[in-house]
Amino acid sequence: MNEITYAQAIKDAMSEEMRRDPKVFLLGEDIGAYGGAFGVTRGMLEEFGPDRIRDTPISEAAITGAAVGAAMTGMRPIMEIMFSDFITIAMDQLVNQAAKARYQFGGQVSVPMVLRAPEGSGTGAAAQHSQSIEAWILNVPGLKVVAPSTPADAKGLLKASIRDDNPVVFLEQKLLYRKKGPVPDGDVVIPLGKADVNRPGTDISIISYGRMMERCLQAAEELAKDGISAEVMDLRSLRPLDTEAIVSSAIKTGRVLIVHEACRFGGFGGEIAATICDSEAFFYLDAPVRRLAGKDVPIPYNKYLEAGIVPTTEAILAAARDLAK
Amino acid sequence: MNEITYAQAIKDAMSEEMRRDPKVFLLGEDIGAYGGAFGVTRGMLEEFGPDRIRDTPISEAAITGAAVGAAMTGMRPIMEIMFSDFITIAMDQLVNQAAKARYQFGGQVSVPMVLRAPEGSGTGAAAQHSQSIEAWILNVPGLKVVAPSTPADAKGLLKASIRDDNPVVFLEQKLLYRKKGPVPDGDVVIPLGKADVNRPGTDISIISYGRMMERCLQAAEELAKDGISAEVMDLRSLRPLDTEAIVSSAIKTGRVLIVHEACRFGGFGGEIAATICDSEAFFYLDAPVRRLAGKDVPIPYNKYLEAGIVPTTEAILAAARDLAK
Amino acid sequence: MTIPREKLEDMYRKMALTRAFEETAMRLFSLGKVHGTAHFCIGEEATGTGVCAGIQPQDLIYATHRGHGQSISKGMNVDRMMAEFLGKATGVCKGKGGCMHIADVSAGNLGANGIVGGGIPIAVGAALGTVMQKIDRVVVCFFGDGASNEGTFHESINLASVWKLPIVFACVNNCYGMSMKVTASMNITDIALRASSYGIPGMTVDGNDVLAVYAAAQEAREHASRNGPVLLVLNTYRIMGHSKSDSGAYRTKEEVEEWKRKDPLKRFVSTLLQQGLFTEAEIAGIDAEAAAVIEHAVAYAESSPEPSLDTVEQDVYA
Amino acid sequence: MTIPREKLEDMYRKMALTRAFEETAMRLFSLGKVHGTAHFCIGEEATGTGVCAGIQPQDLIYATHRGHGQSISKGMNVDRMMAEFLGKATGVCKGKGGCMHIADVSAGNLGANGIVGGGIPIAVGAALGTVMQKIDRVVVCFFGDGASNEGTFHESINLASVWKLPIVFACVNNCYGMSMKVTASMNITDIALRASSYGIPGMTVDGNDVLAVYAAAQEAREHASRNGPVLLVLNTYRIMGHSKSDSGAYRTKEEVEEWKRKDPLKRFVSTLLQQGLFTEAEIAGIDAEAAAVIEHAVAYAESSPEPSLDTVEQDVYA
Ligand SMILES: Cc1ncc(C[n+]2csc(CCOP(=O)(O)OP(=O)(O)O)c2C)c(N)n1
Ligand SMILES: Cc1ncc(C[n+]2csc(CCOP(=O)(O)OP(=O)(O)O)c2C)c(N)n1
Ligand SMILES: [Mg+2]
Ligand SMILES: [Mg+2]
Repeated sequence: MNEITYAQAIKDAMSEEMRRDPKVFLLGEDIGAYGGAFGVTRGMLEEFGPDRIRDTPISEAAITGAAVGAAMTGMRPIMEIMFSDFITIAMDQLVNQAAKARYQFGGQVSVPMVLRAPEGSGTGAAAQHSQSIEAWILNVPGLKVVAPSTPADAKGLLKASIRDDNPVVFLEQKLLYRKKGPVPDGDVVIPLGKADVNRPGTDISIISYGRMMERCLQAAEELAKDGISAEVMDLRSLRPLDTEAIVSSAIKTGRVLIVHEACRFGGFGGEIAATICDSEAFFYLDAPVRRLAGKDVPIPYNKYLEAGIVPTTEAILAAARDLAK
Repeated sequence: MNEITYAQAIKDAMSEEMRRDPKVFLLGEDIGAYGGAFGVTRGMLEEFGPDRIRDTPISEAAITGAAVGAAMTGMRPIMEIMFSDFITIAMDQLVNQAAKARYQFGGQVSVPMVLRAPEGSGTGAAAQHSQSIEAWILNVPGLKVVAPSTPADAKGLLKASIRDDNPVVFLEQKLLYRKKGPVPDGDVVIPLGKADVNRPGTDISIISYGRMMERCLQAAEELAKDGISAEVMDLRSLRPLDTEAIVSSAIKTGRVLIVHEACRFGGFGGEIAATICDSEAFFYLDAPVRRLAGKDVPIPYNKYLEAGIVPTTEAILAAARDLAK
Repeated sequence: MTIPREKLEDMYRKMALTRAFEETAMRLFSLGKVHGTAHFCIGEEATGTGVCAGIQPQDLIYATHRGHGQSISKGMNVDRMMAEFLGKATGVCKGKGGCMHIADVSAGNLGANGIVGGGIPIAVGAALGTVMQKIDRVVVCFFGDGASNEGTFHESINLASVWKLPIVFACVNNCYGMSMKVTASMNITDIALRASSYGIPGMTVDGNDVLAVYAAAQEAREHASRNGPVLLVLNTYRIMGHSKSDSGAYRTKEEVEEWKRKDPLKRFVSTLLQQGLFTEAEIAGIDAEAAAVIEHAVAYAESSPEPSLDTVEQDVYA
Repeated sequence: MTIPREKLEDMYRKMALTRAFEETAMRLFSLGKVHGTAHFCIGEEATGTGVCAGIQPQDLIYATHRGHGQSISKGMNVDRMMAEFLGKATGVCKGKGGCMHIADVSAGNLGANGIVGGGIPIAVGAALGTVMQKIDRVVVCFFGDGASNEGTFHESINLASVWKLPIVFACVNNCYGMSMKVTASMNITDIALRASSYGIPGMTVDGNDVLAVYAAAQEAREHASRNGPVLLVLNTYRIMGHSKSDSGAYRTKEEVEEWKRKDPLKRFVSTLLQQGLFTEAEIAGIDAEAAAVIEHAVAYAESSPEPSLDTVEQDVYA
């Protein structure tokens, strides 16, 4: 067990998979000598060379399509989109091509590729570099979507994503890159589709993923001081979603608070809430299913405004207290 | 009051607005002599000429950006994307540019444009020409999204969209183009953000929009025979959403069935369900909030498969009966 | 040019088969047997056939929405192709793709695309995979004049050019992108000029002359396999409407008639006859054989079952 | 070339102001007063200044993420620009945009874009609006060498070319797209060659020579206003890192040093001195004035309030 950063865990996962399987390779903008905009791939060019660590021109649609085509013909590309906001430029290739190829060709091909992209605000990069875009691609059958919150999950889930025979969008959390956490040694693969109950509890379920997990856990810590036992669940993988874990937690506690950084309206919290309210758990609910999420605005530049639009630990705490009343 | 088709209603709205306001113009692929892939703009070139009915090369990103730029500098463009699936190609221009310009420039500009695009399956056009994509763009503050189900609504809502000072995505329903309905004479504008209770009822709320409305109304008719009084609500505008109408209907009936054609997982039904379950209506619910939606698969070509993945009248009926039990 | 007789015969057979396939498909449409739409390449057959004849069996193609000729020329089984057209369970895509998504991976056809320009980056990826796996193979990416105005055209060719990938970008310029004349959709008259943006060779050839296309494709393949991408522009004409819903308001009857006179099948036949390589009877024999093959395909497709609704959730994920 | 003295002075003033703005901005960064990142155009000042000097006051520009020089040269108020940089309520975008989204519509600057290539189609739209509203105006769209590999570059120039819109596509080729050398991102050495894909003129000019840029911009504007789009390529070099997070591992110090010697300000100054148009004292005076203006801007920005959280939900919708 080593304490490493989230960025290092991602790099380790890729490097180990590349050593294991010659079909795995990387492509993206400035991932070589530059090491990626967030330094995740630093050093990989030196180890694997320019044939397998492929810097590309600034052409997101072509990069994504190139990954699709390479994947369809025997390779296992890992591509990087520098900021998840730019997935919009590659959206046709991701949504209409990668996600559809297998089905529309009657199972003749598979598309084993990973699209890595960092999301989230907090870096002062404003409206076009700070979004949390998961909801935009979660209504697309054929895609899988993962959003790890710890170095250990990042590593284990990325390994699973690379080995998966489907297109997986791997949403990294910008503000977590420099955070450290324990990561088990060896080849640990965490299957997609399994939520993680980070903290068991009985009075209220706090369901979240990504960067908000830390705040949810802090809030749970505080709640414990009030004698409120909060169960905190990290979804980790958004599609496939661990509905069983969600529903059984809701049944157990009867009170659910959903937290995410992405804007509230039309966000993925809706799917989680709807899943609960159309399940057996409905009959166990003691309170409305509450969503706490980013404000419905583009991300502003000013740091106070920027910080002011995402759920804070205090807001989570207040909502949980209110729910648990 | 005239009986006209949904396509005609859309054309009438555009033509009337173009006669009223010289700043309104159309751009898109094959909207001129061809009259649009679904014939909606047929005849408009003859009336308004090629300066205001602008055929474009096949370049969705440029078309959308051109609309954004023209809108930012004094025009009121209506652009057509031939199939809503192709919005993916223009996604950056729509989501990162049109939706963000006003906010990120501190209110210096507005972007009064309409992006029209038809959605839905049922035409045998398979996975890349049949999707219902609303959920992909509903988590984007700065955009408005409309999806009319009748000729009258299509006309009135399109007029409101054209006069709106924001980017509005106007999602037309392919299979409704040839359907006729009464449309009031004169300049009737239907404000965005108001749901329409097509059929009042007391036992169950059926909430839907777009092509599924017809089936919901048929099901309600059948339910009446069983003595079940269904309230059928057409959301019409998805963003802004008439949450007040949704919540009060749920309070009234205590049972809610949400129906849409788009795939279920991550679909807009989640937002509707979550809105209800995190509102006062929660306390009035007598049953789980149920979602009936498209199967989580790409749209298949074969007509039986294609028909088999969207909610049928029978399925709506069965779900409603089950809920009302 | 000394082309073996079998090669010539094979080329004509593919063109005849394409024509027969499409004429039959149109008949099935008018009989109400087809749900959906289709894009016919009548008048453009020399492009798919000439290109596929000029490449090697191990090469891959990416086809377009107007891809019947490309698919057939690459050696696709027409029974399973017709079955797909009718949406049957025995279709090459199990009835899920339809004619806009015909693919036959076993025959090296990686699939038609419903998104104009959507296949171009994917073809580049296949060429990249080719190089990385050190396979002796070239990828041919078909697309239209209209598609050459999509951003993917630009990004993809640029990417392929900096990586010197073994790929031929085969632009079928049939004078129209749906209703927009190519001269209205761009400000240049020779699409091959666009090659100069990427420092790669551009070639333009008469796309109604199958022998010229064949020769150009051979040359382009040769270049691609050694030195990287080529843009090969095939000038031809779309005789039928864009798809089933086209009233033709955007062009004159005279223009269509003029091009009908340039029919690539007739032209090839007259060359073959003139050069004394084939007799009229032999040509008629090939035509009859094509008709029979397509008749068989229709019988196969019509007698095939509809896919079961149980299969609808299959193949979403691998 | 007989350029009025005031024009020359104005050009040098803009360049000096840009340099002073950026050097100050870097200092503010190192003092920890800036949240976010920034992209500096040191070494490229002649491009923004030369182009903006060559167009008319009513013309519009679309700037890039590396747009300080473009904005200042178009006549932006530096107080409000600095305030935006510091995210203050008095910033030109009320603190919501930051330096990647500087815009000043009143000065004809329709905004910088954080999406590489994202502004190009929008500029085309503004040019379309210009024509449809019969305004005597030209639009200048700035973008980089890297951006010229985005699909939007291709689609936008093509669209502008078929509509013959009054637009100048000004490509600032600073030799790099982040870490990728322009010679690695494309297979050609002169980006202006790409104009030939659209049947429009391409011009290449030494982007470190402000007078050459100015002359080329005048010519390009003239052409654009009468005959439609021009692609104007300005060859220069990025002296600083790509953004605040650049370690420079992808290029040599020698290369940077070589280009430092070609500093466009020094070069312009030596021309002005050589030709006896200005004295050293006069130049020093302009430099001092620029420093004072920027000092004032910093004071203005620093003394301005942070935006209130109450404003965060304003201006999402009109
Ligand atoms: C991205 C996209 N835009 C528009 C369409 C609608 N469409 C289908 S084919 C076509 C014309 C394509 O022209 P071209 O590339 O020249 O091919 P052709 O049809 O002439 O064979 C259009 C506009 C589409 N399928 N995809
Ligand atoms: C669509 C998109 N891709 C990538 C980036 C990240 N990025 C920001 S600037 C830049 C380099 C742009 O190069 P160029 O166009 O030459 O402009 P320069 O930075 O050299 O001024 C990159 C890759 C981005 N902002 N947007
Ligand atoms: Mg064409
Ligand atoms: Mg550059």
